[in-house]
Amino acid sequence: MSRVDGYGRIDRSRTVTVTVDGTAYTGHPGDTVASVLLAHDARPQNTSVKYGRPRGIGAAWTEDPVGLVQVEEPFPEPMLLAATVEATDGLVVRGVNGQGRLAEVPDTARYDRRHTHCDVLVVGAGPAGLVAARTAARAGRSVVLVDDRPTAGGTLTGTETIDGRPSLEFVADTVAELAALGVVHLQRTTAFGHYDDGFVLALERRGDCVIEMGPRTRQRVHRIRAGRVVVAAGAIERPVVVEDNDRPGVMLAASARDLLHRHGVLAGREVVVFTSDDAAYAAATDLADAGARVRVLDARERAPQAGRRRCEDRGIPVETGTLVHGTRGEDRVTAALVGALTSSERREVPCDLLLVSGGWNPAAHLASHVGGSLAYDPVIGAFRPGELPPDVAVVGAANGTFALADILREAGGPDAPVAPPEEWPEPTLVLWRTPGDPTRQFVDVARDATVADVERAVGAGMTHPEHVKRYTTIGTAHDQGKTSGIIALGILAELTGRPIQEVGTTTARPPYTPVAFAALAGRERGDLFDPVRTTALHAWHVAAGAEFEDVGQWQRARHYPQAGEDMTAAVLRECAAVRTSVGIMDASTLGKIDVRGPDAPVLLDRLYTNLMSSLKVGRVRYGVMCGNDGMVFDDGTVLRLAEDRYLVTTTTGNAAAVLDWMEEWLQTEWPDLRVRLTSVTEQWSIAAVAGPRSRDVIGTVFADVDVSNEAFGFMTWQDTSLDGVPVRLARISFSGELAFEVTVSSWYAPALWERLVEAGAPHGITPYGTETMHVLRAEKGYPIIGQDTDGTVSPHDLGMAWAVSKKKDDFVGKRSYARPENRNPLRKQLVSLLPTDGATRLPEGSQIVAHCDDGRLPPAPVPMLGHVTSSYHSAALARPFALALVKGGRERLGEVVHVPVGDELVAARIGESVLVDPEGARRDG
Amino acid sequence: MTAGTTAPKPPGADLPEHPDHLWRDAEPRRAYDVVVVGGGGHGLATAHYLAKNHGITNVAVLEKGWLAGGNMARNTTLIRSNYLWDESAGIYEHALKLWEGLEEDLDYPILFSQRGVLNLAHTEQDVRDSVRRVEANKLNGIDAEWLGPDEVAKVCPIVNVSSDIRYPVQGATFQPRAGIAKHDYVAWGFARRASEASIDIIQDCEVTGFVTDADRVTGVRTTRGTIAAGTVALCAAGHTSTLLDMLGVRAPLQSHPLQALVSELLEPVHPTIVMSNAVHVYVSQAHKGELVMGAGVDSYNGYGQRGAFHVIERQMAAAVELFPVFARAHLLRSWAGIVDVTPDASPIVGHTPYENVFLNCGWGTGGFKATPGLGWAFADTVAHGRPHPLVAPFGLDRFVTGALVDEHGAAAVAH
Amino acid sequence: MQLIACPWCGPREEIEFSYGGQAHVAYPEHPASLTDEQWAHFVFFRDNPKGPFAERWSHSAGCRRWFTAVRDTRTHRFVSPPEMTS
Amino acid sequence: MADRMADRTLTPTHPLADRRGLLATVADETAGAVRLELEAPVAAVDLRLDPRGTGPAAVAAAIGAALPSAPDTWTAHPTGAALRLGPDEWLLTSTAASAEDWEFHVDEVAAAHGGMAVDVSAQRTSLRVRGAARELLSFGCALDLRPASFPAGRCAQTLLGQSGVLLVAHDVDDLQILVRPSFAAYVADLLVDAAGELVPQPVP
Repeated sequence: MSRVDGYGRIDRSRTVTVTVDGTAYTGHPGDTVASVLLAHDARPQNTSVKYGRPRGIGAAWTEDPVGLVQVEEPFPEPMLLAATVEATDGLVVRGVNGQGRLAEVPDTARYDRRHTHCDVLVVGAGPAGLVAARTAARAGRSVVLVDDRPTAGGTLTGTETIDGRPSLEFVADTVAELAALGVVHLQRTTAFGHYDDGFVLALERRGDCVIEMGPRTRQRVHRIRAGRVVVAAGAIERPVVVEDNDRPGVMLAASARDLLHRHGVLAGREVVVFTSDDAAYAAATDLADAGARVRVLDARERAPQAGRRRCEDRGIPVETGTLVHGTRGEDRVTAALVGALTSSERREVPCDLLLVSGGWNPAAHLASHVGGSLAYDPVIGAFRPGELPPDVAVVGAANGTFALADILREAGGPDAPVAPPEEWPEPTLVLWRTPGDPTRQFVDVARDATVADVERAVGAGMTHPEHVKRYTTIGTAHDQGKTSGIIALGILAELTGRPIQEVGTTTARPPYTPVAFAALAGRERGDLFDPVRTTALHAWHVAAGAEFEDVGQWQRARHYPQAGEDMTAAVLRECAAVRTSVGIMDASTLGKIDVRGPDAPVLLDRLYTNLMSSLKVGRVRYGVMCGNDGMVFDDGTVLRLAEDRYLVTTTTGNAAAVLDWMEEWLQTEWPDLRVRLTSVTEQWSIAAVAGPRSRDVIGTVFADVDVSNEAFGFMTWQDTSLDGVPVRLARISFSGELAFEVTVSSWYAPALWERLVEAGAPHGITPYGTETMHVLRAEKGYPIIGQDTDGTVSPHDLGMAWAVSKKKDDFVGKRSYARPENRNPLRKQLVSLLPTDGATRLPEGSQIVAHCDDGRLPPAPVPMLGHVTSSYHSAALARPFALALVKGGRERLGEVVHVPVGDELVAARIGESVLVDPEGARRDG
Repeated sequence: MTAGTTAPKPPGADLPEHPDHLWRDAEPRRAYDVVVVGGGGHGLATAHYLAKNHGITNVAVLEKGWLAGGNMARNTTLIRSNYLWDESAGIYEHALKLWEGLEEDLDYPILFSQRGVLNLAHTEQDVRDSVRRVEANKLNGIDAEWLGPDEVAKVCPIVNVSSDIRYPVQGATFQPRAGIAKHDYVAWGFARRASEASIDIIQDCEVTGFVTDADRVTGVRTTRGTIAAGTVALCAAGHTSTLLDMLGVRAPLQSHPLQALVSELLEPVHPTIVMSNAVHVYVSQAHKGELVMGAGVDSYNGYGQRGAFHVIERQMAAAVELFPVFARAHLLRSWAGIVDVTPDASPIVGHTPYENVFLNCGWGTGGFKATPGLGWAFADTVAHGRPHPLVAPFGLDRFVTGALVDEHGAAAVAH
Repeated sequence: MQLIACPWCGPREEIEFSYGGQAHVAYPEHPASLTDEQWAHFVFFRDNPKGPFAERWSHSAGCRRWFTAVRDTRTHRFVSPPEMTS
Repeated sequence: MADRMADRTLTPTHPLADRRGLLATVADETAGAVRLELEAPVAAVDLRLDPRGTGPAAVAAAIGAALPSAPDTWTAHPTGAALRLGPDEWLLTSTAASAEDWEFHVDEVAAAHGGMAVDVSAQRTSLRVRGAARELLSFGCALDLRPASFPAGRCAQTLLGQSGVLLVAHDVDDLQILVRPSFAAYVADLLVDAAGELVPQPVP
């Protein structure tokens, strides 16, 4: 056991058991998997990704390049760091060999996001962040403070003094003050991405430890919009690359200190501290105080006076001008290979822990995400923030300010607490590696990438860091090069003989640390992935046993199968009912736009291909809308309600797009037009009552309306009321049959629908769905926009030249019809296809080829004539039929073409697109 | 170096070693027969085929930053040829055939892996469009099948084909020959071949203007001096408009951010490529084990190589919806490229008003997969001074005549 | 994800807006009198600058008003306050 | 049969009738932290008027209260509320008039001043969130809902999850959500789901 009494912020009164690689270990609340393992002198059974070498724990937090574990229980989660996984009872993890494993079952845990707004967001609750938050909160700002560790204080260990008190007392007092000031303070919350305008994403780990979460979410993404973002994320210690530095037992110096003070764990008994920086002296003395035998090897010619003195007080030998060249050992370090700076001699210094420290890299990633520049500072051997976007600040170690007294001052200004100044600090010696065999000097331990790999990259002709990164994979692992990135640049600079500032850098990208997909999905799963839109009549359809189809976000009743019916049977039955008696369909999803104002006719004349100004009040006209390119964009009926008022209907899928399109023209192109548009899609529900008996049904329900053909002609509308509720009736048919559309406020739609169904009962009124509607309209050759068109089809191609006004000087799209391609006789045109066998239903989407004498396809590429856009069994025709877009189709009427269906070539005859009642006799009943 | 144990081979052990020499970082000379502007995949492939197929080697490839550091370094490496229209199928299938022999041609392990692509259909209209595309592909000699949900699950067992998701999978088109390749290696392979052919690859050389003489361009002004050019081949993707502005030429291009992301390394779970337009996500698992994903373009023009996070959040929601096992995979890194999109979602290749300047742009999200095919055809175009038949349908004049190749109508398949 | 200052509603999340591309492209007065090329330029060709770009936006999830604004396409930042179009 | 029908009246159906019970559970589940209630349908018109003309004053006179002039604000009038939706657009509700009378009445006034009113009574339905309303909405709405930023008297058309909504601030702990009926079930389900976060947790 390497647990040390008197150290650590763990709860020793309770124990937890975690299982790592099949062995159960006891730890305490407050431990991580890494600290539990180190407390038992153990490590995860990791192997490296390329060479399969053993890997241990390399650091105490997210910068660890090696200590990866796979969580198996309570739920599999891949590639987490032992140093960041909190030890909870029953946790089962194992070491990984470079790849994680996903669960085979869905994750039932809940995730969410929450929006937060504040004046100031402070990232990091170390000394800099706490003081920055305190200063802002005292000034009356609304403050959010996030920090990724379980407790505030950052790297403070308790040995420091702030405002004359032990540092952790200062931390506790400050946390209490922040709470009193109303600061939203979130620990275990990692700010992982920073976007424009103060937008920061932070992942809160709320309950990895709690097995029974109830309805609460396991992780939450806070979407924080801050007036000002203060990055106080600290710094990441930089190692020095030596031979075999990937061996378990090599660790960052500050991490060993962190493990001691946070978890009461001594990571080694025989410790060599190899440093080129002052901070590691504190690690040396703290570990010695806790019982380790420590030796300090300082690469610099001079050791810091205070540090040396404190070492001497404890009997810690300090050798200056001395380098560690490598490590010895099998599965873990047993000795460091040591030599003087000026000598080639090597000696082995036995140890079970080699601590390395080559200085500190500011963790300014969040400033970089949003475009902040970085500038290399040769004094600290690292990049520090340069030019920052407005309302972004970086303070403390993240800004390259490493001395506690300076950090506090920088973060707090005149209000700052004080700490004793550093005594005689020695400048950092910037040292990327020591002399040694480059094939065994690991630059990125996570990727098994060595100095030799960098050498090969340079030898291959690469000079840019991005190339070297991609050639060697340095910096691409789970840690995204938190410790290796700068060293790779330093070594690249060395190898190419350039100063590091000329080498350039790679770019920090979100996220700062990995984030689970599910956390980013948040609540948008299952039914909440995307809204299910339903009409006012939905409950009726459900009760009637409807099958639904997704049309955009809408769910529309597709058909209403009766017992034993498949869709084909149900649709044949529904079609027959409409053609022979009466059916009823919910058409409420049609888009509806109230177009009002003196210039309403002008607007519609410009946007529809046909004339709408000539439409008389009380009448209805079918209209086609095209884009500037002249291709059909939408269609629908237009009711003229008054001289200055129309009701425009659109297709279901295009309702929003058409309104947007009309608003765009109106607001940006013709703002002088006195017209206003109002969406009334959901204001009005529509029941389509269709079939020869529809007149009876409507006449029964609306007894005071004269529904005769003479009084109520085709393509006219009338207002009436039912029990005092206004109702609009319109004779509009999408089936060719006598039909009425009944429009009522959606409040009353279910009640009115029931009345219609009741009144239709004597005629066997049959509810029908979208599939039947599609068949009926196809029998009449009416196209469905988006099914029989694909954005490349003009009204002329659809055989709707009649809907394209020749009287108007212009309308949107008109000019495009004069383009050469629009006059191409081989444009595809909408026609019908009747399979000559009278039996085959051609699959929709099938391609059409020219007649082949031998009944076989020629070798590819086979010229295609067009494709089948719609295809159905027809009850009325007692055979299958199809609509198709065929090159020069209207010139080919009567021709037989072929359609590959599976391995067969099915012959089909081209015909007019209208197959049922071409003379239009049925529409008047 | 040996493994400490006899455990199974680590996942990174079999990745190929790179050659010891890739390319020569050249100093610009004063004049070249052909100056290729843009050292991405298309520029390098064009250079390679100029040398290989046409013996033209007095060529410079000018790159404003680091070689292949634009969209080539940022794309999600999907390769497929199952496009709807004959014109698109022609160029992409030609590319796919070249991909199938590219490792040999380049003598470089580009990790081309033909693992197939599923394009999922979630609505009735998706199904129609899918069948239409499959049937067209077949007649064009492109491998394509329509699969029902059960067959989808056989090809990719982790796809949720149950009917209780918001937009149930109704089926998918499947192109078995589709695949992925390692984007950097592809670029480096072309660069290496071009460099071997003594073509000059010039990095950190940004074009700042053109020297013109009536309807000819005689030279290219760069941050490293003016370079005389017999012919200029523009392969600058998202930056094309900037170059055309210098020439006073207009093209219907808009540059948008397009984001992509990767997970950490994972044990193999995803054997193929899955794309879904309806829920906006596409995923493959790369050789080392990371999930590589992308979504739709950000809506507005942007050269910032940054996109909005809500696009990624939405994509993650779609991914977890379609692949429940991805729930605890982790987003490791996200980034953005700049894609140049055209009104009909098809590229623009061919003549410009300058007789010796040829244009290649507007590939949107399709650039990577076309790389060898475009390079092959564009080199031929440059060498002969007229559009190769495979790229002829993609001339700038189609926007005037109306003969568009509209790939976002029925096919509506991005990437 | 940016905040976009709707001239009516004030700053809102980018996701509430739809993009309308280049501003100030007027519908031709007499389309019929244009050549095919001129018409094609109106229909399909838009500027694509790397730098300040005057463009149109609609606050589609809010007040539904269209407005124009100048944004720098390199930084994605708005460089002039948005203005209502009508 | 026709006679039998004439005896009846058409009964309106609330778009969230089938969610009523579910919404009611939230108050219990959250120990009263938040309450979700359906509101009775009211008459509503979309009023379009030139804000600089004489119309606003005329409408104000007719409804008995001034129209709100600041963007994204609302005011009460004797029988309902007036919400400013856009530069020339208001939503005017009334609990007293029928939908068609309200349209007729407001339109008549507006038309005389070049404006218009369109019946949109059934175009939206209303949910009331009381208690920790702002906290609940923060799970799906990116708008700054802090009381200082969104005080009583403010309204906003924005997004809640994937749905467009019109939010109305009545008080610090009292918000109203107007939503299209077709999206209402989604919004209700989203809020109920998020309300799980306000369920008191046992102290471990």
